[in-house]
Formats: sequence, C-alpha cells, structure tokens
Amino acid sequence: MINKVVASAEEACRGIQSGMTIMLGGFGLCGIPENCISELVKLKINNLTCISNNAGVDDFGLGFLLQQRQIKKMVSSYVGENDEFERQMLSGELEVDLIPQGSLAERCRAAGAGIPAFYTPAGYGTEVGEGKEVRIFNGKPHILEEALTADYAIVKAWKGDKTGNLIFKGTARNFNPAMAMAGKITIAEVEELVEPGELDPNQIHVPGIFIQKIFEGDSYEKRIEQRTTRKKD
Amino acid sequence: MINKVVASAEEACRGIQSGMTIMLGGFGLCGIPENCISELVKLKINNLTCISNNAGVDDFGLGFLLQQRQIKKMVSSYVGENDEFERQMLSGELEVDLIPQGSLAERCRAAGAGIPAFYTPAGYGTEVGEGKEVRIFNGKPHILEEALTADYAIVKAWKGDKTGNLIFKGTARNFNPAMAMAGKITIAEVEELVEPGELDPNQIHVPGIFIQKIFEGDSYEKRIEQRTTRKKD
Amino acid sequence: MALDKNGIAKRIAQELQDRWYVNLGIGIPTLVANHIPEEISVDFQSENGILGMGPFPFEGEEDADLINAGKQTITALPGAVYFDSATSFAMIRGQHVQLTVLGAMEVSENGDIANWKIPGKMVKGMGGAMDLVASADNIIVAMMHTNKKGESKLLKQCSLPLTGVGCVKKVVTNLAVLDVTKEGFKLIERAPGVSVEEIKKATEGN
Amino acid sequence: MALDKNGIAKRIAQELQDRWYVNLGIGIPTLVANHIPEEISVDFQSENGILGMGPFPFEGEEDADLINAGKQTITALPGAVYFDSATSFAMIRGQHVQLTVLGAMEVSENGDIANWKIPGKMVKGMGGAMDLVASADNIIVAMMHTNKKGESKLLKQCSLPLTGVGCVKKVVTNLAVLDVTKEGFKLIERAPGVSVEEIKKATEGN
Repeated sequence: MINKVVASAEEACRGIQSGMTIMLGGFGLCGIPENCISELVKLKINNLTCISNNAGVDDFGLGFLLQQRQIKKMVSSYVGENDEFERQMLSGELEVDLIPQGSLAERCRAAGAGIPAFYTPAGYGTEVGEGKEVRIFNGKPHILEEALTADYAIVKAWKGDKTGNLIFKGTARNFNPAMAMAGKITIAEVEELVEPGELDPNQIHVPGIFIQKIFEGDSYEKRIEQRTTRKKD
Repeated sequence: MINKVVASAEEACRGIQSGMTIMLGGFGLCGIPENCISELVKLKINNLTCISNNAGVDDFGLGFLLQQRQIKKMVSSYVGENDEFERQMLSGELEVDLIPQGSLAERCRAAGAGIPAFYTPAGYGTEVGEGKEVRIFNGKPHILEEALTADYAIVKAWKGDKTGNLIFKGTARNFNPAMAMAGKITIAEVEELVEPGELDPNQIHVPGIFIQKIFEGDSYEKRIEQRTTRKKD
Repeated sequence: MALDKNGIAKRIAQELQDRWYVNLGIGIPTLVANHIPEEISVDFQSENGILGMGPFPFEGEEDADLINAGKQTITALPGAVYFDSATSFAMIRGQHVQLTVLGAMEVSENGDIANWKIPGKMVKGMGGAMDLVASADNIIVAMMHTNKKGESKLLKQCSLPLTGVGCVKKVVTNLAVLDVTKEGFKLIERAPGVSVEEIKKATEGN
Repeated sequence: MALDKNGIAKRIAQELQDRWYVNLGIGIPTLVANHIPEEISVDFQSENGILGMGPFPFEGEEDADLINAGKQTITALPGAVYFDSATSFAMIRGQHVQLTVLGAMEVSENGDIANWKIPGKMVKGMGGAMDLVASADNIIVAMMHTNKKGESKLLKQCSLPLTGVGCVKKVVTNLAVLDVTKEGFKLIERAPGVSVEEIKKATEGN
C-alpha cells in the first residue's frame, strides 16, 4: 500500500502558494475542510482562486479567507450568505465566476476522469451559455462545458485510511468526491484516520488513488448554518 | 418510499420484446444477471441488440442467447471466449460493434447523466475514431463519443432494498452501476432483497431512483471463468 | 380570496403523481412536502445529495452532516440514500427526477424563467436552478402572481436575465393555475373567489 | 542469451518507482507483479474494478465475485478498494495510474501500437487497451522482439490496425530495452549475451 499520511494540516498545505487555484469541498458549511482552511489563513498567502460551491459565512468556512482578503476570485454556484463577500464583490475587489451547480460538479469530475469537455443543457440561452458552442442533440440545444482543474483540491471526509481511501457521512459528501478527482494534488482531511484494511473495500467512496496527502484533523466545529427543527408531539 | 418490487424474473422481463436494445451488466461471467438471462431464453424473443462488455461463454451467460440465435447485434469491448459467437460473427449472422471498454462505460454513464456527448482520447487515430469528430484539447487530439442508451438495462447486485437501492460485492460491480443509470427501464436482480432502511444510506452504490423493477433471483451459479489459485506453503 | 403561500403549496401537491421523484426548491416549494396526498408515494430529492428526505429533526437531534439544499437540518426516511453532487445532477440532468417545483421572479408566455439575477443588485448565484430547469420534463413554478409593486410576474417576455428557456410547463400563483402552451398562458383554474378579470389584469403575458 | 518471458517481466519491474499505481495487461505484463523490488510500494489496478490487487487465492478460497481483467480469480490486499467500470476508466483516462504495461503485436518507431486486430481473423476486441494507451503518460510494451515467423515486431510503421498513436515510450523484449524517441527506437540495454547486430537485424524500425 502506498502511504499518504502527513502529520498535520501544516504539512499537508506546504506547497500551496499565493496565486494558485484551490478547490475546496463542501456544500454550505457541511463537509468543508475546516483544518486546512485555518491553515491557509495562517499561511497568509493571497491572490487565490477558490473553486467551491459556496463561499462560507462571515465568520466560518471560506469567510475566514475573505476577511483576510486572501481570495482574488471565487468560482461558485451560490454565494448568498456572506456580507463581507457581498461588500468585496460589489466594490470590485473580488472577481466572481458563477457556474450552475450541476455543471460545476460535472466539470470537476470530468477533469479527474480525463474528459476535457462535454455537452450539457444547463445554461443554454442564458448568460452562462454566452460565447460557448451550442449543439443540438435529440432535438435539444446543449452547450459545451470544459473540465475544471486546480493546483490543489482540499476535501474533508468522515473516515480515511492511510492509503487515502475515503468514506463520507450523510450529505457531507457533496462536492468532495468530484473535487478529490480533479486536483493536480489532492489533500484529504478526515475525522478519523485508520489503518489500511480497516475500511470495507466495498464501501469506499473515494479510492485512495485520487489522494496525495491525508491527515486526521485536530478539531471539527461542524457548524450548522440553518438549524431547523420540529417539536415532539 | 416508492416500491419497485416484482415477484420474479418473469414479471420483471415482461415488456421486453424482439428487436429491442438491452444492456446487461457484468464483466466476463462476474456480476451478470443470470436469472433474467434465463428468462430471456424462455421468452424466445429475438433480433436483440445486446450491449454488454463481454458475450459470455458457450454454455453460460449471454452464450445461452447466442445458442438460440436470439441476438442480432452485440455491442461489446471484448468477445474472445465463445466459439458459437466466433462462428456467428465470421459467418456474418451476427453484427458486432466493438467499443473501447472505458468509452463503453462512460457512454452508459453519460446517457444516465443527461450528457449527450463527451470528448475522449481513447480510439483517436484508430478504426474506432473513423468518422468521428476530432478536437484538440490541451494539445492532445480527442474524439467525440455519444451517450449510449437502451430500451432495458438489466443489472445484478448483491443486496437491494424494495425501493431499488443496490449494493455490489467485490469486482461484480463493474458495468452494473453505469448501465443501471442508462436504461429507459432498468431491472435489478439481487441475491438478497431487504426492507427499506436495512441498508446503510451511506453505503449504497446505486440509488433506487435509477431502478424501475427489482426482484430476488431464485438461484445463482456464479460460475468462475478462470480459476487461478496458488498452493499453501 | 387569493391563496396564501401554504395554499399555493397545497394546490401544487395535487399535481404530484404516485411513484414520482420530486425536487422542491427553496421557499413556497418546500411547503409542498407538507401536503402530499396520503394515497400516493413520492420521494424527495435534494440536490446537495439525498433521496428520501424526511421532515426537520426533533430539537436536539440535528446533525451537521445532514442538510438539504437550503442548508437546513433535515432527517432521512427509511430507504434514503446519500450521494455526491455529480451523481445528484446526473439524476437531474438524466431526467430521473419526474418533477421540479421552484420559485421565480418572472415567467414568460413561452415558458422562459428568470429567478437568479437582478442587474445592479447583489447576485447570489443560480445554485442548481439552471440545471434543474434545463433538464426536467416537468417544471411547476410556485410564486405570487405579482411583485411587491403590484407588477405582473407573468410576462410576454422576461425582463431579467434568464435561468432557462422555454422550460416552464405550469405556474401556480396566489390567483390562479396556468399552463404554458404554444399559445401562451392558459387559465386552468382560479383561486376561490378570484375573477377572470382580476387574473387577466394581473397577467401581462397572453 | 535472450530473456524468457519471466526475464522480460523482471526487467520491466526495475522500471517501477515507489508510490506508483500500475496497470498490468494480460500475458507477460501480469508476471511483472512477481518481481517488484522489496524497497518500493506500488499498487496494482485492474480495470474491471479493483485497486490493491493481491496474488491468486489459495485453493478452495476462490471468490467468483473477485476477479481481475483477465477473468482470473484474485485476492485483495489490505487497503484495497472496489469500484465500477466508469470510475475505473476515470482513473486511467485521468492519468491517475502512473504506468501501464501491456503486450503488443507491433510497435512502430514513432510509438504507434497495434495489439487488437488481425484483418481476416477472429477479432476479439480491444477491451480496455485503447483507453489505456491513449491515456497513460507512461507506457511500456512487453513482447518478444520477433513474431513466430521470425519477423520484426518493431517496425517503421505498423501494418496492423492501430490501438493507439504515438503513445509507447519504452519497449522491453527478449533481446533488448529500447526507448521510443523522436529519432525512433533508441537501444538502451541489451539482454545478456545479445549483440547489437542481433538486435539491429531483428528490428525493422530505426
């Protein structure tokens, strides 16, 4: 087995530099790589292009990087929960590239799967389709979308083994598997790191071949963005 | 939960008619839908186009359908283990469309995922690429491949629940998940059928939304094609 | 009397058919789940990665790893399944989801929809809406018939940047149920006590 | 003395580097797994859906649900993982597999490879070979230097239908190790006791 273990977020993030493009898994605050985000803040690198479905909230997730003005450009599908983001976007400090959520996921998977481009109906006839090739398949117009890669992809899993095999819990899976495939270098942080063989080989969501570095995160706050409940009768 | 259970292979295959295109999961004899194949023989339908990575052996798997001359055309990546296949192919009775294995899998997934076409490097400069659009991405030529669908897809899983969620074992997974997505109607036969909720929702390989009919197979021979072993020291 | 938001949701729930997989957008569409007729089975998909979504959890039982596309804590029903975003949109784009219900700022008489961007204002993004409307065979828009200024949201042509082209099949508002046909909006049903004239007046498109 | 099949496999094993994922084709390439230097870690991928492939099972422990791409019963090592065919070729096409070793009928001096079809004979199919050769950055061909008639398999131009274009980087035969360069085949190493003349005579291409 090829051992991918590094000691810490610090060691995992060594090599990430200002100006790089970084993918970060998660949907809202669910399944985000909390420990690596903290490390990126500490590194004080900037001019980053961040590809992530959302941009965190003001005081959690990618909001930490926005507060420190470390992000030059966000590539996301929805960015609505962050005042600092709004301020920087409206003032022109921050570039924003908005991509339909399904196209974002598929473009990441495509990059990881060696598919340089594919056709999708999403965005045809809208601003998203402007300047893109249109082709009719089965009587329906589609646009050509290209694969989306990154210098580093950073994902967060529930359990992982030392060779990089990952298992996710609940809807914290979201963008993590597709982004794990898409990074030139992919870092996985996990809640629990185990020995090879401890995970059932039938039940692994991301095979270790896609992962270059793995470590067990020190702490996870796992903040809830919208706490909705019902009362017991 | 939407209940997809049917009583038997007979009920599952009702609706499959002569002249239809059928996808069948499996790699070699591993993970093939044995019970439905037997049922197709019983139905005596013919002129079938079968999409399957392999064509079985003379006396097992798709070989049963070949013996009865029920197949008009095979769409496969490798068909080397079947004398009757060879005879029918060389005599011109059987049409054969050979597709690179990775393109076959991706074309099935694409059909299920609403991606009508994608670019791949596989087959460029070969007979497979003839007549197909060529485009350069990242300095490398790729060919355009279209999605591949079927009137029925028939897959075989290890466990399934009544709403169609499937779990596979070992390398018997192979083409089954991609084909499950690609069928206009998808039939799943399983070794063990359980109640909804008995399978861990984190560990399902094929979500039930892709499955229209599911049943527990009567019997599985699970024949081994190449029994290779080593001796204990 | 015009319907309230719950009334709109309840009316849409009548459109659901047995054995359908349904994706509900944020806002009024979310309320549809509360009004499913008992005699049918439907499953709810949320595009962040769950099929078989259940109600909100009981207080104290929230799980940060279990949310819907609105980032709300939810539960999973027996038979539920979790999956990644690429697989989720494979379901949507591949038309395995039979119905999408979502809100809109504007709908045009040819079925165009605008619901993601107001020029000059903060743009939050389209999320999964563009994939949903471009893919679904069956899209119902749930919205108020007019905006806060009293202007019609059912137009000859959308004035806002589009989310999708020619995709809306049905609109359910506080005033009426309308099909989108080749001849434009067709009145199918009035809300209780709402007159045809009121609906015509509130509808710019034909 | 020319190498036998095991000798070819053993020589190829020396090309493997620590931390590589490797796909071995059927035939001579399969034997490479028996000769991995102890000081390096490599993992074997089989395109039917396993990473971390182990040796053949002990007699009586065969599992019909656990085979390699040659349909042989195998075992899985600790840390192994199973996946479906689309994911398997995502690994291959996406260049996550560092080395592919496969056999060939012909290789040309510009790196073309033919290994799937002989016109007029039964065509068994390309299996995963076209995906493998079109995708891998690093392809080593393992084969005998000449065919059964004594004709060179290292040619100026392939005569058989191609599997891939300009993709082979290195050829290891019973006679020699050759790199495929812009100037054609470059002799890197002779098998023990094999002369440069013997190799030149058996090599049609430059």
